[in-house]
Amino acid sequence: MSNARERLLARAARDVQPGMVVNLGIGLPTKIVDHLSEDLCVCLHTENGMIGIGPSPSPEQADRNLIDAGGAYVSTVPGSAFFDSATSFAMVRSGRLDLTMLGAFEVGSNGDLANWKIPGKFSPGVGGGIELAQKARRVVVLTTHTDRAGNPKLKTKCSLPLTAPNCVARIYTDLAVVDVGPKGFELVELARGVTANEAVEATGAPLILPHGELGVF
Amino acid sequence: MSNARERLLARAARDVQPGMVVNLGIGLPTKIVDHLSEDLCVCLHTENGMIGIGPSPSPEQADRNLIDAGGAYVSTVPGSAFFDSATSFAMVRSGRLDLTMLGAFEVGSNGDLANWKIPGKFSPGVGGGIELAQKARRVVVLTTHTDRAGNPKLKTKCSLPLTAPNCVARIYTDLAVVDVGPKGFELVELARGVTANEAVEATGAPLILPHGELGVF
Amino acid sequence: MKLPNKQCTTETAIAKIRDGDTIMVGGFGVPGTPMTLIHALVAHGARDLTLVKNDANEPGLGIDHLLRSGQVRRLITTHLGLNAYAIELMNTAKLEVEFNAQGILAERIRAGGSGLAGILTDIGIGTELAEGKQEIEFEGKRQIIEAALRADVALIHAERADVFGNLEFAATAQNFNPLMAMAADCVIAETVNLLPVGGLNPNNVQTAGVFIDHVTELTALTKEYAVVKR
Amino acid sequence: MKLPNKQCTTETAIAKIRDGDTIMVGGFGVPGTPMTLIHALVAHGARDLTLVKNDANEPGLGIDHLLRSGQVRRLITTHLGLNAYAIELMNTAKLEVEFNAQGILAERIRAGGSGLAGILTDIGIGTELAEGKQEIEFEGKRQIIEAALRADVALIHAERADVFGNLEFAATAQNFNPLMAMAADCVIAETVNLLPVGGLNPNNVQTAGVFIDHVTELTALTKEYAVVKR
Repeated sequence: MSNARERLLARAARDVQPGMVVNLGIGLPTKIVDHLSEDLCVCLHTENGMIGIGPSPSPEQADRNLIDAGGAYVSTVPGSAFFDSATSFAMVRSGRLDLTMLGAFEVGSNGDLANWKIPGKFSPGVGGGIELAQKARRVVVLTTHTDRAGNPKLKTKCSLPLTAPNCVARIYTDLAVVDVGPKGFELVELARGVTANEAVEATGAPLILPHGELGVF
Repeated sequence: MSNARERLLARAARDVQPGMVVNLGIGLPTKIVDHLSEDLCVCLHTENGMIGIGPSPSPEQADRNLIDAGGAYVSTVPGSAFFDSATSFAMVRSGRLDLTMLGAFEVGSNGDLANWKIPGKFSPGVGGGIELAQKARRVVVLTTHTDRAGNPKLKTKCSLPLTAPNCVARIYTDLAVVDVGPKGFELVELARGVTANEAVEATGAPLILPHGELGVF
Repeated sequence: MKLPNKQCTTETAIAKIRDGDTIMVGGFGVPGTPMTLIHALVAHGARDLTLVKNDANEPGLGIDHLLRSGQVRRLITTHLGLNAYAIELMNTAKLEVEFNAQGILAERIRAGGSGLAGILTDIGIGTELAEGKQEIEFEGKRQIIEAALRADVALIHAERADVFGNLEFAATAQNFNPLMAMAADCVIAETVNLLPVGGLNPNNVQTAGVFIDHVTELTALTKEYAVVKR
Repeated sequence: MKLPNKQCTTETAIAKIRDGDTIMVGGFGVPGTPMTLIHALVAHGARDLTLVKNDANEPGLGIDHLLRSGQVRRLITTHLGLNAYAIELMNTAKLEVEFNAQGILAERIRAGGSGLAGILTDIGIGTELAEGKQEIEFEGKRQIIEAALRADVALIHAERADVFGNLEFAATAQNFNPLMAMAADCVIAETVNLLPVGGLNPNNVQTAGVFIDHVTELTALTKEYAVVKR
């Protein structure tokens, strides 16, 4: 997975366009920061109160007061600014985020997202997830295609409590890039060495294949 | 009136107690600042975004960015801080003001205050008056006892649109200090040279006289 | 990663304004009023505007120019006491005026900039400012619902800025500026001192550049910015 | 006019806390968490507390000490992901937990500190976080009413302060601190650097001293404030 994970991250990072304001959710998405070019003109937002995240610092360079929402130490770039938690989510709810990248337990083929609670098993709280999922202009998910037991995370309908309905536009996994289209999941690209059939079998809902040739990442 | 006005201001200033957070309304009340001792430990608030007003500057010392809510240039003291209009009224509405001193067109004997509108004649807007009158812990009024035509401003019931109901605790005028008690207006002190009878006649509602001797200011 | 440069000319920025737009204008009296952006809006000529501003400045200053040029149909404000001309326009029905309690106007703008639909407050209950507003019972008390307020464009005055749009304000020139800078689809800031990106201490930034669309540097402080002699 | 001096010892300030109080605690992870005030609250021993804090810190840090000492009955929070002990207490019904969306918790606290009764938002509609909350139709859309939140005491961590209580925060240690500093009847701030009154630039003050009741200077930054090695 480590190699597949790096390729997933690199592929997702390619969709971060110049000029965007982008929030990276805790977990896998925060790793995107080290896959972005230092020359890219992009405003990275972290919900704990900062715009302008720079490359990850070495442990020696870490500033005790400077973390991202996942608790990882981060750096600034010229023009970074800090603000309180109310202002941070004012940006989120008022539509200033062009893109947010989130983790997921399940994604429904209608774009529903479940990423905060597994009743009876895992319930650490929703954090900023609801507001990010509900209000970012574009919501994408970075996740493994299946859970540790091999069960699909992309499903016809989510069975877990929702973070937000109808919000996910695209999913990047270790197997494929999948869009949520008007008729459900659409296969966009395959990871190197993965067949379309493998992607279809790992998906818990119909996966629409494109007419042309599939890209590979 | 000029002399009477100065004595009114000096008398009202005597009721500003150490440790208080005080807002001075536009008009007569803002003049209080120059009647307070420089040694007095008091936090003066101005609704346009400042705590810690100092003595009035000379015209040469005026800073173009530093005014009070009435547009007069003000100075800072050590520890002054600036903030936006939302934070300024957050202080007001959450009860951080111990005292506000306001002007008035009319005060009702039940403590009603009318100070923002004379229908058909004068309607410049309410500014911060409603929030100050409704939320300061103690609301007092500085005003002439009668209007220019000689009509009483202290009345059984206000005839003008209210700023806030049941809010005024004390009134300082050119003739007297009057409290709003459970049974209506109570004469507390007289201005030098004014008789109790003159104060009664200038008041448009019953004025309860104290049993003992009246103080003079 | 780099942050984008949003510097442009006043005219380019103001050209985005359309007839019928709602425009928020910072300032309380002279401090914080974007005098130069206002003059550019007069020159631009957009009409039928709704302005949101704490006050109407004084005759010959600030938004008084827009009132005199006949560009303003409606004014959402708190107090016009220092502008008799604005009051005359209102009294002769040449200008629609909506008065708000000052802190409530601030909160309505902040709510608009914060993606909230509105706030619940007891301010104004029992006064004519509560008339026509939706009231509800919440946790045993009567509350007024005050609607969030947003604008098409906000005109902001800052003391210092970097080209990304991070802003700092001076003294009581802060007032409505940081709130309005959150609450419009297009936010234009004029600044006395424009610095390269990163020219401000990240801890002292009062409005983060992510809220700002255009920033323009003042070439001179005209006499409208000066201390008013009365 | 002079501004009052609010410097006192940590113990004197914390002594005001009573059994059953609601306590807001600043911080998001380690940054901004008032570690020293929390230790003083453990030593003080007040019980049956309701805490309001973004997260439960990590085992051995911050409010984890208050959870382990059994002083906390209820926790209003957004995310416990880094503290398995807190989750275990919740799952075994030894700790009541109320989860809020993070920005909504921030706004509820800000509303409490701003004298508002609540806010209207569509955040959480269609999720279980909306359950049990009053909904209304406003301007044609469904909205949830989120109630303002206040506390008896707030515990704040600031980078710099003057003795009047004006505060400045460092980097992402700001988070909930300026909001909670507005929203409690008694606000206690610990600071790394305590300066004489007027020691801060009035334009850079992030929390005005009028909100603060007591300010205490840290004699040392204990290892809980340090960079966490994982």
